[in-house]
Amino acid sequence: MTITALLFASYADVLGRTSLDLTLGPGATVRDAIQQIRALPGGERLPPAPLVAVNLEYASAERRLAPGDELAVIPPVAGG
Amino acid sequence: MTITALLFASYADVLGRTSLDLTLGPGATVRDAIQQIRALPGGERLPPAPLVAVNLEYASAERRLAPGDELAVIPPVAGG
Amino acid sequence: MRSAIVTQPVNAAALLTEVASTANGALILFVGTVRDENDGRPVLGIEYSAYAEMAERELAAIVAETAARFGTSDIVVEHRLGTLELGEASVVIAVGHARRAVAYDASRHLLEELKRRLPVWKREGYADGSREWVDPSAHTPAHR
Amino acid sequence: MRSAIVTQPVNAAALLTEVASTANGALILFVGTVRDENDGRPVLGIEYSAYAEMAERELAAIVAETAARFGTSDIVVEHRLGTLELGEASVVIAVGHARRAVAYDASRHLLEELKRRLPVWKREGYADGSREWVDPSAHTPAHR
Repeated sequence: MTITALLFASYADVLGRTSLDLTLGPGATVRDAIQQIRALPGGERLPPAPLVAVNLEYASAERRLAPGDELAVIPPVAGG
Repeated sequence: MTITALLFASYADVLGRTSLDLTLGPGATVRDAIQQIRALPGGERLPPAPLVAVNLEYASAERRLAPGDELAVIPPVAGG
Repeated sequence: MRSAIVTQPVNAAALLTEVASTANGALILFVGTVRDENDGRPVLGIEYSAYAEMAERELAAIVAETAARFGTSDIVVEHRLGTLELGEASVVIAVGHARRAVAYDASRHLLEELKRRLPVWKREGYADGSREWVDPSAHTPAHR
Repeated sequence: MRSAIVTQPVNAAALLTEVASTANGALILFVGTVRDENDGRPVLGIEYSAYAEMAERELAAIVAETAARFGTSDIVVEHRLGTLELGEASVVIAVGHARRAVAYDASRHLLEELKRRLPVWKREGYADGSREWVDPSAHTPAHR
């Protein structure tokens, strides 16, 4: 299946892009997606378990992904 | 000696006036002044030891008064 | 810093502007307003009176103490006197500080000191036509 | 209650007006502003960016949770994005409540939740021309 991953702020800087498409096997979790992203050039500068959101809501590393999901990798937030 | 006493809010209501002159002996304290005020008609409705200020500053019942002092008898405050 | 006992309506937005500074990361504005109910009784308005000369001195002292304790001179307070209608502001406190937590604490400290020390009194007017001096220190279990 | 992620300057005074009500005895306005220094480094400005769709949802959820927890629907929040100059407001929170203590607590709670949960990032620009993403969770003892 294919899912879209969004990158923001410092994570977008280190990977040189703001989004990418990932191809994952059935039953893949957020953790699997993060491993794939961290294997990309610059991806090693992401933490092993960054904050993530799936379809606009915070999600755990164990969350199973479905085709068409929007995965967002969230750097340390600094609002306010 | 003569000192001026100021009355406010509910205390002015029960005594029917906003100020009065008191004649006190030398060495008189705030407590003596309050006793005199409480002996006036309506004065019994003041507490025995109300909050007071002398010359614009909060003062204790033991504070000695001097001629020309301005004594204010302060009902429970309710600012804000 | 600045404090005043006033008889005209307080311009809360103007006080906020007074404490703004590029050294501040947080501005807190507190506005105390006349509400339509107290201890279960419908309120129509409040008359505020004061021992004005002393209230001015005491308010200035509270502001100076708060400034020293919390480390900011960006503090402005105005307390209004006279007859206020529902929704009108009786007191406005503006505080600016580098840090948000300190700004909140300073604002609240100033408000509590003001309520404890300022020689100001209020008489509420009720829907049944009666009026009463408010004594915040009195226990009124029947109305709780 | 109302919340918004905006790109234009926030009108703090207008937000205060939105939460005014004769049922409220206390209004609290919090204004977070860009200050000229962070951890000892002179700051010239801050760029705010966000995962905008999620930030809007999350901010609305925080407002709804705060309203339920503290018992008031008089809550309005706006968070700004884009390039902000020194002194400009990044976030404005307005809360109205019958009681002052609850109003303060609700305002502060909402601010802390927003800082903890809102997918918003800021990049500070410094006097030496450099820029850095701010990580409030990082320990930087050297700059304390």
